[in-house]
Amino acid sequence: MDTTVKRKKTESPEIEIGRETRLELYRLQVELRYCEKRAYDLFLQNLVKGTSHLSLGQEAIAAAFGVAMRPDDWTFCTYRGHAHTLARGASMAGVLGELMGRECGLLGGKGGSMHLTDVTHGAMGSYAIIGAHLPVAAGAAWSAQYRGTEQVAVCFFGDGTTNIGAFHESLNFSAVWQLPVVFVCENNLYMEYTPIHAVTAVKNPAADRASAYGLESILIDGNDADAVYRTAVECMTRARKGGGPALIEAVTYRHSGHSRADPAKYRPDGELEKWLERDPVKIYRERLLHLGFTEGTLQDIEAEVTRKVDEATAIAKASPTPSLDGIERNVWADGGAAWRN
Amino acid sequence: MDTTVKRKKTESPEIEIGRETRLELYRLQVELRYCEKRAYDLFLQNLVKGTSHLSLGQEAIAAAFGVAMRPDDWTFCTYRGHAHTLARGASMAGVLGELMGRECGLLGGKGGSMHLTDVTHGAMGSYAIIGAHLPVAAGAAWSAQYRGTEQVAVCFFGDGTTNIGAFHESLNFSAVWQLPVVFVCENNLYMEYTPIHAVTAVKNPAADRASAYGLESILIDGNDADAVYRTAVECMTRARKGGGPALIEAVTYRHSGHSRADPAKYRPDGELEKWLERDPVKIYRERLLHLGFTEGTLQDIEAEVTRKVDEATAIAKASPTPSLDGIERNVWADGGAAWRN
Amino acid sequence: MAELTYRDAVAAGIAQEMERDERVVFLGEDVAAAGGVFKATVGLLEKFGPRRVRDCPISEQAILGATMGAAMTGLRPIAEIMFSDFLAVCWDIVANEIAKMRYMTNGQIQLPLVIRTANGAGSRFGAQHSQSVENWAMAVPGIKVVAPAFPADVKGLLAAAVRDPDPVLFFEQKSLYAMKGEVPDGECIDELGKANVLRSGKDCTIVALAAMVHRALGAAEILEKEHGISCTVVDVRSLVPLDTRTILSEVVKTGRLVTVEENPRLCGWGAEVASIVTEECFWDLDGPIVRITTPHVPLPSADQLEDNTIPSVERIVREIRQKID
Amino acid sequence: MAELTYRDAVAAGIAQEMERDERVVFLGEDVAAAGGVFKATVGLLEKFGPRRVRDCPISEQAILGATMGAAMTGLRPIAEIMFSDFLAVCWDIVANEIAKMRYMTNGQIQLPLVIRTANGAGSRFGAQHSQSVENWAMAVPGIKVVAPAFPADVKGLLAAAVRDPDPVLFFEQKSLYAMKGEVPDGECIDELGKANVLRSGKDCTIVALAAMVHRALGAAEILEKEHGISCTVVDVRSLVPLDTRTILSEVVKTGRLVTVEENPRLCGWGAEVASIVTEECFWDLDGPIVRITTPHVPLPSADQLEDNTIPSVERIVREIRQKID
Ligand SMILES: Cc1ncc(C[n+]2csc(CCOP(=O)(O)OP(=O)(O)O)c2C)c(N)n1
Ligand SMILES: Cc1ncc(C[n+]2csc(CCOP(=O)(O)OP(=O)(O)O)c2C)c(N)n1
Ligand SMILES: [Mg+2]
Ligand SMILES: [Mg+2]
Repeated sequence: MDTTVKRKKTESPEIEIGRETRLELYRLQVELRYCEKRAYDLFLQNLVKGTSHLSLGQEAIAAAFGVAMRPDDWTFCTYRGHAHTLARGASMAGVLGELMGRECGLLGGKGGSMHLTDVTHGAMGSYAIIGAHLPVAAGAAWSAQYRGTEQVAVCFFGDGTTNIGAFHESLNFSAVWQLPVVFVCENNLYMEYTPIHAVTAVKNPAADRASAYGLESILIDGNDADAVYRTAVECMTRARKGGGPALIEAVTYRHSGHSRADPAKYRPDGELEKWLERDPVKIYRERLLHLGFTEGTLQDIEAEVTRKVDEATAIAKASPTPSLDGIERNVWADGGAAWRN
Repeated sequence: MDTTVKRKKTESPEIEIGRETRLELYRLQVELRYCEKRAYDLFLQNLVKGTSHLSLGQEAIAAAFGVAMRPDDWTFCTYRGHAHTLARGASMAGVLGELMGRECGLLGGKGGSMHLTDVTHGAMGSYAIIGAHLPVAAGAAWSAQYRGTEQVAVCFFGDGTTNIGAFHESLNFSAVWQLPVVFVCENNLYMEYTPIHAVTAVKNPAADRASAYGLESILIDGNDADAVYRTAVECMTRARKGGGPALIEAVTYRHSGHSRADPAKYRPDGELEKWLERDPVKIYRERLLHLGFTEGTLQDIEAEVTRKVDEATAIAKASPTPSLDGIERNVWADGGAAWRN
Repeated sequence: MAELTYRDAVAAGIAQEMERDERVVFLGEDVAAAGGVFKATVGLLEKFGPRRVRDCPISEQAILGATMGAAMTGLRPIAEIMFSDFLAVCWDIVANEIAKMRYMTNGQIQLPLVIRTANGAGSRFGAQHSQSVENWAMAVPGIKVVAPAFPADVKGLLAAAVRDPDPVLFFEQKSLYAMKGEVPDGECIDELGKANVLRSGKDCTIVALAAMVHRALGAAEILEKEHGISCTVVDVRSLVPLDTRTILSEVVKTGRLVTVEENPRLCGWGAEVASIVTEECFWDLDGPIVRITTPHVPLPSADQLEDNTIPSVERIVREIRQKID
Repeated sequence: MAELTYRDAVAAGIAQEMERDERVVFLGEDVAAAGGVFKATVGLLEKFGPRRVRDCPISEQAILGATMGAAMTGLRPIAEIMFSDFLAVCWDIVANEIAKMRYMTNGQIQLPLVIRTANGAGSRFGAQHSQSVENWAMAVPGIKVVAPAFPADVKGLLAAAVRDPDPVLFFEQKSLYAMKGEVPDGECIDELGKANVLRSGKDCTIVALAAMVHRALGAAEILEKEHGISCTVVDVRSLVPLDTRTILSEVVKTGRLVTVEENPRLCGWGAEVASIVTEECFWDLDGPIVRITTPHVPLPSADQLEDNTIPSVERIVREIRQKID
């Protein structure tokens, strides 16, 4: 796969990014980065249960959408969803607590890392079966369209997901119904361990397929938070106004393995190093300095995020394990699990 | 939907169609036409059980492939599969008998109209759940590729089928593995009762999606047996030589309703009439006369086919209903149905 | 009371709920302009318009996924899956997404939705269009499962399903669509999770579902009149929640249980009922539990084969005479 | 005899069959270059090359459809579905196509194929990666269903599955992959449809599957030593075909049956076994049948929650003490 990213024709340089927004983009990327790193440290301390899929290296996408979205918009993400959930404002202690199987977890320990959800912040679930959440996002968009609320559903997924049937059905369905949904393919070049080019008939798994749904082909640099932000604003604005869905391919790279269990030995020599140079947090920091923000401002942000992560960690660590009552709770809306009288 | 068919760029006018082949193309179209008409008469006599989906109006496609295929090639078709199965040489009494639920049926009455299969003639099944047979055809093609036999799998399906997930998965899979499979979308403008354009994001549901799998866009007149024949020969030849899959969209029209239960009232006034003028059998007959075949030759073919259909009908009518023993036979390869000892 | 067919009761139930609640929307393949391939939704498009009654592409995963997404954001959608066999193409959305969402999110997400589907045999459609798959759904925690046998139940249970805050899989029996029955006038609303005792006897309790209810009633009639065997007939109506109280108390009264299932034998709902009964009222049983089911085979299509595969009135009579006495 | 892990027994079984028969090919996601996400197929690519051991896109329908198409045209493919939960995304191919093809075509089409998949809980993966779905498969006529509990059974039953002319769904238990056990040297080939009696007792027959076999054995040990209750333990191994002969004869000997199932309660294989036992050896039963199952809930992910959801040794001991005596 050629990972050079052409500038897409609709990059909307006219979308101005103000200084406050730029700081917020940086702050959020740092927050996602530090929190994922903390999650990783907590594995090493054996405090995280089950699996975990980090977004290290991919933060620009979740952060840019987090900043661009309206509070009442909806996020749908995958098992690799810590960043997307946090980016909507979910409690960090809730996220870390859930990874650790604690009572304070967003899901009270019932969902785990792969199912982070915070409905009050519009994070409408993390879905662990490839492709399943694409039609669900379409359905949320349908409900916004039906009620005329101008909300947008944003749906994140990986390159590998473009080869499953639900991708195809959802894109066609959304296009035909002109739904306000933005599909964001984070192309990090790999499914679990298999390079995407080995299993995909086109070079760009999402962008090269947009035309099959009558959509514009959008291919952007997923490590450039500004590029993602501009594209997000443009696509969401159009969707809100009834212009229908968008499919964005944002090229990026994950710094760590697919999941906790993966040392990522399948990567060719030098690939990681090359991508570390294009680390989104690093790039953005340099850009801000270049734009005249001071080192001090950035360090303040970093220090504040560190504090936040430390605090969240402390809360999560102090939280007890969930009560066993939870096992038979919340299957049904009455709060219980009874299947009989 | 605009039903005018552009000539595709690869129509291969250089593929010569000999006079024998032309007669065979006509004979087969007539056979499929007369047999479907007979099936319809048998419904009216209440002799056909269950549902049936006729190919009246669509015969050119099945016939042209029937003539172009090698005897050891494989056909995979849908519930609308009488024509495709007959075109491979399956017994007509076996087909009509199966529709009538008789012992002489191709499946001994166990499958019915929607599941016609004749493995000895390469008719590898009719599949009644939309999309399911596309990956199965890919698998047969994989087996040909693996064994180096130069067999081709041909898979027929409708326009509506292009919107289901299995379509997408199968096309990508076949393209990546470069499998010798030819996917033939018979675009008859409708799913069951819903016009395809009402539910599809592109104008040509298959041809406009070929590029999503790195394939050439092939759009042909499905009512012109010669055009279909040439395309079939070209795509199959390429596939046999290791050139990978093809996706063909052949535009056509069904003269009757979707199934036996459907009076097809949803069609706009005049649409059927317009398409009856482009009836493939009529067109081809005129072309043959134009090419110097005599009226007598064609009448002989027609008379011979009538005899064949009558004979098959008589055999099927005379055949008894299947023995009830069949109910617990052939679940397993040992011939039985035992799930316990 | 009006006399309605089972199919018209479907349309009437949907219409009643759509009139009542603007959040109720309806989607499926060929359901709007054509009124459904079983003509069970005729007139809805005309009454409620294309914004609320929508035709879909052949994309069952998209249909049920969209249903789920709409339900979690404030609508109360009703989706049609044309034949229950096709649940297999969207089984992930049903079994892994819809059924598990509330639990996994510890109650954050609520899914008030209904999936209607045509279930069962009798139309000579063959193995891919005739299955009874209610046991697939019953095996998955988190989804309610309803299967009415009478037009009045169709309307009342459908309304109850739409108003229920949890996802409901609503199995309509293909072979019953043409059946007529009395349906109460005016608003009609039933309760999920209640079995009905349709006939009381003293020798044996027959528990049946959907089409099999009618065959059980037919058999009970013959057994009583011709063989002096008096049977209770229980119509389960709802598999989840399951009205074990009614079932157990009726079994205790007769001391014998026979289930009549249209599904192939293994892991049918009757197995579950049998296991509950032997676990909880073993000492009240006077003899073996008998399950009358379709043999464990895919369904054949020819008329005589199909008729001899699913349990018939004659077979129910015969098996009960042989085994209960 | 060599000591192998359960996961290595998978690779050994596949390798044995691939060496023997050129028609055997293997496909799945991340199975070749990476050796599988559970490392159960490490070394196969190196041994048999990319023509026979193939990585696939995330396209489960294509994978199983291709498996089916290859099987009907002369190959004997083995497919991997990474987690058994994902069978839901290709359930149509399994339940409607593969399982029904031979029957519908009256025997014209034969499908000698194996679908391997990682099943079950214990890894804190949550509700979408931890299910025990062998009952989904058991409910569908036309597919054989195997679930081994020991490394030797893995190798022998996998070989038997590959050689079987019918489609086999082969459930490997995630929580057992690291377990070690003796595996016979040389060609190893077992027989489908045979249960094993692992321990003989006189008070109660415990019937279990896969991971639950080990817990049943643990419980039987404690019951014997600490509570004087002597249990037979039967490892079912194969749900279809089901070795009812062994199960029934062991139940008759003790007069009591307990099933231990990792699946959620409703319509589990234990229900089927219970219904067979009450139908066929009712008069030999000395008391109620007891089913010990995961409660009918999706699985929670946190360690303590998960551990307290699936049946534990302690719970088996407790329930047997309470209910059998
Ligand atoms: C239907 C299904 N098949 C397979 C898997 C196992 N699986 C989990 S993540 C993954 C790779 C996904 O790749 P991609 O879509 O590129 O997302 P990424 O992990 O790179 O973010 C696979 C195959 C799954 N969860 N669901
Ligand atoms: C998964 C699935 N969904 C729905 C159906 C019901 N159905 C049968 S035929 C059909 C229309 C198919 O249209 P198309 O693919 O254009 O084929 P045509 O019938 O026009 O030949 C539908 C929706 C089905 N058989 N399978
Ligand atoms: Mg990826
Ligand atoms: Mg069509």
